[in-house]
Amino acid sequence: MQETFLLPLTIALPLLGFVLLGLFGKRIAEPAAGWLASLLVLGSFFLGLALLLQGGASWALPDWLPGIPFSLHLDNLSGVMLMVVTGVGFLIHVWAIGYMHGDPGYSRFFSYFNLFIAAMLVLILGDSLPVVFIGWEGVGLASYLLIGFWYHERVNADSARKAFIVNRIGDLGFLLAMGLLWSMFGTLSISELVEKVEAGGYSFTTLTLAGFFLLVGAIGKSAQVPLMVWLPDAMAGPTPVSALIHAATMVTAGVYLLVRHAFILHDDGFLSGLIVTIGLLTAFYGALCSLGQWDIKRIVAYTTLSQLGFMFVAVGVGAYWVAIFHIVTHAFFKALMFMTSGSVIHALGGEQDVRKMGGMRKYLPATHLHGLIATFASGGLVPLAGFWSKDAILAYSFEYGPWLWFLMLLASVLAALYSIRWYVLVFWGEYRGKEHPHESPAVMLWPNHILMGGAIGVGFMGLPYVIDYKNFIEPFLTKAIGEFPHEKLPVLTEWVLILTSAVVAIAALWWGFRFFQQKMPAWYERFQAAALQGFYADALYNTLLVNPAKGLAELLFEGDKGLLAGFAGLGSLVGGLGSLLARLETGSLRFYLAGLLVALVLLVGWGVLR
Amino acid sequence: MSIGFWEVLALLVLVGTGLAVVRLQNAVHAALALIANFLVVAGVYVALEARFVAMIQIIVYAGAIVVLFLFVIMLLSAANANVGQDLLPRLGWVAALGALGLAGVLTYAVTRFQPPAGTPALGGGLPQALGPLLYDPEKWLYALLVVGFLLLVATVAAVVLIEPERIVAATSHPAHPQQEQKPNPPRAEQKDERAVVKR
Amino acid sequence: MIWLVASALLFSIGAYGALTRRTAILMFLSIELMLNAAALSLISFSKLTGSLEAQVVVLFIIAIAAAEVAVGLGLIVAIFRRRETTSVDELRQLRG
Amino acid sequence: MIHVGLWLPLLAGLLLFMLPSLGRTFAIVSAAVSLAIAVALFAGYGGQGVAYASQTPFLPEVGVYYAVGLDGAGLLLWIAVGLVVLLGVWIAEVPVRFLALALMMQTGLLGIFAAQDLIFFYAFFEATLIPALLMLWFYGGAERLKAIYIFALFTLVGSLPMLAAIFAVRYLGGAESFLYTDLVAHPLTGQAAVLAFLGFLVALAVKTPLFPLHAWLPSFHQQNHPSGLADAMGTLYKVGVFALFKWAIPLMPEGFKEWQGLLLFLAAFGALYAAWLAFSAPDWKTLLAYAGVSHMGVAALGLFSGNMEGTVGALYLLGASMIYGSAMFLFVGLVYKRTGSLDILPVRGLARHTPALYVLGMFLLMAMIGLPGLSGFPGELMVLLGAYKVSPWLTFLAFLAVIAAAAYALTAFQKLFQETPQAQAVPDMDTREWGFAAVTVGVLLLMGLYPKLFTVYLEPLGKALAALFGGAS
Repeated sequence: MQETFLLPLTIALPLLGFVLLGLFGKRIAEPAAGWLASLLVLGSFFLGLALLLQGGASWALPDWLPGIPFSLHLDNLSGVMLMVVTGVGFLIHVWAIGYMHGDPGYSRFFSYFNLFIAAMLVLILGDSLPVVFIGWEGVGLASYLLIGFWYHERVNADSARKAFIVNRIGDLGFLLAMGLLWSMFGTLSISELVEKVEAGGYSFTTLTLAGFFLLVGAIGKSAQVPLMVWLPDAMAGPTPVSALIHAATMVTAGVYLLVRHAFILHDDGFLSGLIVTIGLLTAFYGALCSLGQWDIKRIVAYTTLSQLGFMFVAVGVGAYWVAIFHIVTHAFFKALMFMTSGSVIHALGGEQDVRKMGGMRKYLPATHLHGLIATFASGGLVPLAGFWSKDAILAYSFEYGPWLWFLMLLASVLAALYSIRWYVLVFWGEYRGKEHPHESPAVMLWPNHILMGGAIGVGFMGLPYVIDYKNFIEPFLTKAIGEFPHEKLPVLTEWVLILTSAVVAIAALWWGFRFFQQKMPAWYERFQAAALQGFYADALYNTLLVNPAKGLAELLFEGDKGLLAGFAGLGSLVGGLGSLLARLETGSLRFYLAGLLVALVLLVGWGVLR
Repeated sequence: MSIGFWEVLALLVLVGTGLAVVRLQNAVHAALALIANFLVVAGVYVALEARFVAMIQIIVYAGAIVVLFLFVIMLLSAANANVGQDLLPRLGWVAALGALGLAGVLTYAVTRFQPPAGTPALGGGLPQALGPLLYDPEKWLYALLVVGFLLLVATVAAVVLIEPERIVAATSHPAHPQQEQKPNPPRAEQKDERAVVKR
Repeated sequence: MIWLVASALLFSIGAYGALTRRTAILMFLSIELMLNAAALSLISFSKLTGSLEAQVVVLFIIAIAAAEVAVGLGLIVAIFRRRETTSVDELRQLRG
Repeated sequence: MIHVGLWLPLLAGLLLFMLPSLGRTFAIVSAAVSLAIAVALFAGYGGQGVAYASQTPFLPEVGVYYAVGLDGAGLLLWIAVGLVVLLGVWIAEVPVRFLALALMMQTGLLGIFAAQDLIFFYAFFEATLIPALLMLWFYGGAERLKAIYIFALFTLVGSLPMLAAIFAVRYLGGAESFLYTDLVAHPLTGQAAVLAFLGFLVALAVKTPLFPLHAWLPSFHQQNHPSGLADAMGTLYKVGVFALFKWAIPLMPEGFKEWQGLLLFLAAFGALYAAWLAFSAPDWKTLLAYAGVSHMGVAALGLFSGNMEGTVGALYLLGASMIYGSAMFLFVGLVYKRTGSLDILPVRGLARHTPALYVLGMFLLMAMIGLPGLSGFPGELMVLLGAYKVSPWLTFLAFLAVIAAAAYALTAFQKLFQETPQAQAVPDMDTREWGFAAVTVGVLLLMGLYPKLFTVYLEPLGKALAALFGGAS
């Protein structure tokens, strides 16, 4: 652990890209802008890697605000996240060089993209909570800008706005958490909070409340139930955005935040129950919705929702390293899934409706391979990355309670189904559209090749203990998160669980592969109709919250006019009295004199008779 | 002080001529009544050891001022008090009641006045007694000068008032354009203002 | 003491006149009556308290009355030349 | 130098008013010199207490001194005022006499922040009203007379109780003079303090503006010149928080304690209320007016918390919101120059033709809704930290405005810049506007990323205020 300015430099590199491309974007020709942005991210990656290999780093500007330093901190946890963000981020940048080809906002896109990376790094590296919050809202801003990248269409602009506003609900939770922690401990540095929480001497109920506020923040950012509505709409942005922000990195920030604050959560039955419930609901909601979508990106978006639910469950059951492990594997296979979708969209000239796809395995062989691997990883096929991380979650769930394990198993069946549905609809059957599909250029294929490698191999760093007694990632992360007592399952149980989930995943994939090639039965059509609407969550929120809020705004606006009228009425009371008195000004001299005389009599009389 | 025949007579004459001043319909008669009133007042002043003031009263008031009034009445042929229409006919009652009330109140006030015992002599109110007061810089000298200046200003003012056209014409200068040539302020703004006040 | 009462009565009569007279000149006459009443009261007090100062003040009153009459009558003449009337009831421009 | 800084704008303004042919350049030079003086004073500030203090007997018999001086808050606000006036005279396309009025108003504002004598404070406080009224009167919209009437009604009626309270503070408190140091040494106590504080409060709540005395603000902004210069100056005139901090609370701590609960509620409620109904605002100026009410509600919440964090946050937010609020009004003026209207609807889709203006607007908007990293955030955060200690629920209430702010700001922004592919062609920013944009964005970032620059000087002030109430921190 060393104090070094190289740490802020990792943030400064993409930030530099943002500034350069933002200011001089028009003068930088097309591929150059993309490569500049990508290389800066790669620079960040290597810089971060070097610092991580040296055992971490930190940097601080004391008293940035009174009592609050501007401190950055690179430990194993933030290091892993940094690797994911800059590594996967770099690949998506490169892919976007091809995908965004010819867009009039080319350099603007990469400028925003770099801004996102910078903000995400601030979020990850921040040690002081306000610094984390800078990144937290910074990624929200980047997300807003990128979802509304093609803002000329109203629906895109609306989606961007919705994402920002819903995220702000979560941000309020974050803010309140800061207020509470400050009033409890007088510090907002995570490293100091850890010590103070361990030292004790506070009310545990209050700490639960702080954890709850943090959870609200995480729910907003990670699109969990009940704040999940913004994520599907966020697909209005360009596909690289969906891959980078709304699958691989930003949406996992909520999970990261909770894991960072494991020291607050880990002893709390109420909070862990709540997190598990929310995660479960989200896992099922996302999975079921995904099964009814026709838009290729919305399908994947809902699968992301479902996977985020898995991560929440992992946090809830206390498997913090597993949550991060799942973030890593998920980053690979979900980015791959999105970019495969993007390649298909690219091949079909912007078509996003899966009903007008199909048969792509003949036209796009390389992309088909990517899609296949992504499907298997996401569906949990042995021994791809998704299987190992999901299996770890299942194992910890079993410890928490066999019922949870069962529910999670059910959710993973659904995960296998939606993955294979996506795959079948896009790549199998006959082509149902009229375009002439063409394979993507190398600049888009190579990132996918690498991601595919990751989706296959990255799971091996977190094998279950029965296979690899001392895997790599658990001790590595636990060093940063903190050791929490945890009993390992008996070897036999563990094996049974692994085999069960492996078999179930294979069975579900196979069944789904057959099922989605047939004509859909009627019950499925009905289910699909409801799922397409996200089970009417948007309509419900519009009726219950959005429209009443707008109505109240109008009411208040009119009421405020009334308030002004009330004050003006007070004023015109004086004015009325004035005009009453003005009528005494008849202009007749003798009338005035009469008044004078009467006043004189009264005054002198009062003076004399007093 | 005892109230003798002359005092009562003077009081009656004062009140009588006073009423004549305010009631007579011919303005010339009213002015003459005012002269009579002033002359009686001058007599009273003599009785009250204010002889110099009494002389001034006769010369300036009765002599000059009221004569000025008579001049104007004749100049404007305004001898008739009943001109135009009485727009406030019921004001007479208010005036009568007010005047009665005022008289009552004032009378009550002055009758309660307790003069200090052992009054020093006033020297008959002769100029010899008043002069030192008037011309003493510690007392009234500056006031006297100011009043003198005031009289001068009033004289000039009277002339200007009566002959405005000729004076303006005589002093007009190309550098100071006439008032009539100034453009009027825009009317619209004034209307706005009224609208606000009315509401 | 009786002269104080006389002054009070004269003052009230003058006030009555000022209200009931409708031509500016006669109104002015009434006001002169009131002014005189005030002077009378001052002289009376001068006698009662033995103060010469009051007599000085009366001299000033007379001087200022002269100035006032000069300006006042000038105004009346000026108004008459413009409006051909001395009735105060017809001068009502100053209403609110 | 402080005297030059204080009176130069007035002299320049008067000169310019009489000789309009001197032109805009003259106003810019004057504003630039004032800003330079403010910055120089800030750079030379030693740290603690009132610096550059000077005191000359004015009416020593009654204890009135011409006393000026600047502490950390005063310096921050001097810089804010200097900057905004410079930006305003730089960018606003208005008659030259309008600029002159703005310069005159600057002296009044600087005087409010520099005065160390209560009578002089009051004089500056009221004199500033004159140019503000004149700007509205000469250059306002069609219904300006009504707006003037309301503005004058609120401000003048509000000021009378304060005048009475000023004398109460001096004579009942037993101070020898109206000097700040003297008055603070003799704080008012008991029932008198409660009433006198109310007197101050009425006047200062109007200028904060604090709910429900904010009602004059929307019509004031709606009717002012569309260039936004008068609105920017009006934004600077929101000195209520400063005056409460500088005068009302230290002079009558007991009185403040008595009202604290109600004030906290009003501030928090006002913050949410204004942000919420801003969503229904039909035009930009109304929207910004309510946004300003909301921000000042947050700032007031921090101040009324009566602790170090809240006070620092309130002052910082005050300075920051003066800059971004004013810049926002000037920005809207630029939009008006292009579209000829300030109505939010119909959709205009400007961004296609004015990408640079779009980016500038985005920066300002994000600063306005308190995005971390821009100037609105540090203040809001400190307010939150302070207020949460005092009242978590009211903090929650007030910070619901964070959500409402995103809703109203982004919605209006979307209608102005986004949607509508075939928008009417308008020119993008010219050189002059680029200058405006560069300075504004630079300051927003500086204040957002390096708040330490000012907070080190605000912290002792916050601690001193907290010490009045026995607060340890």
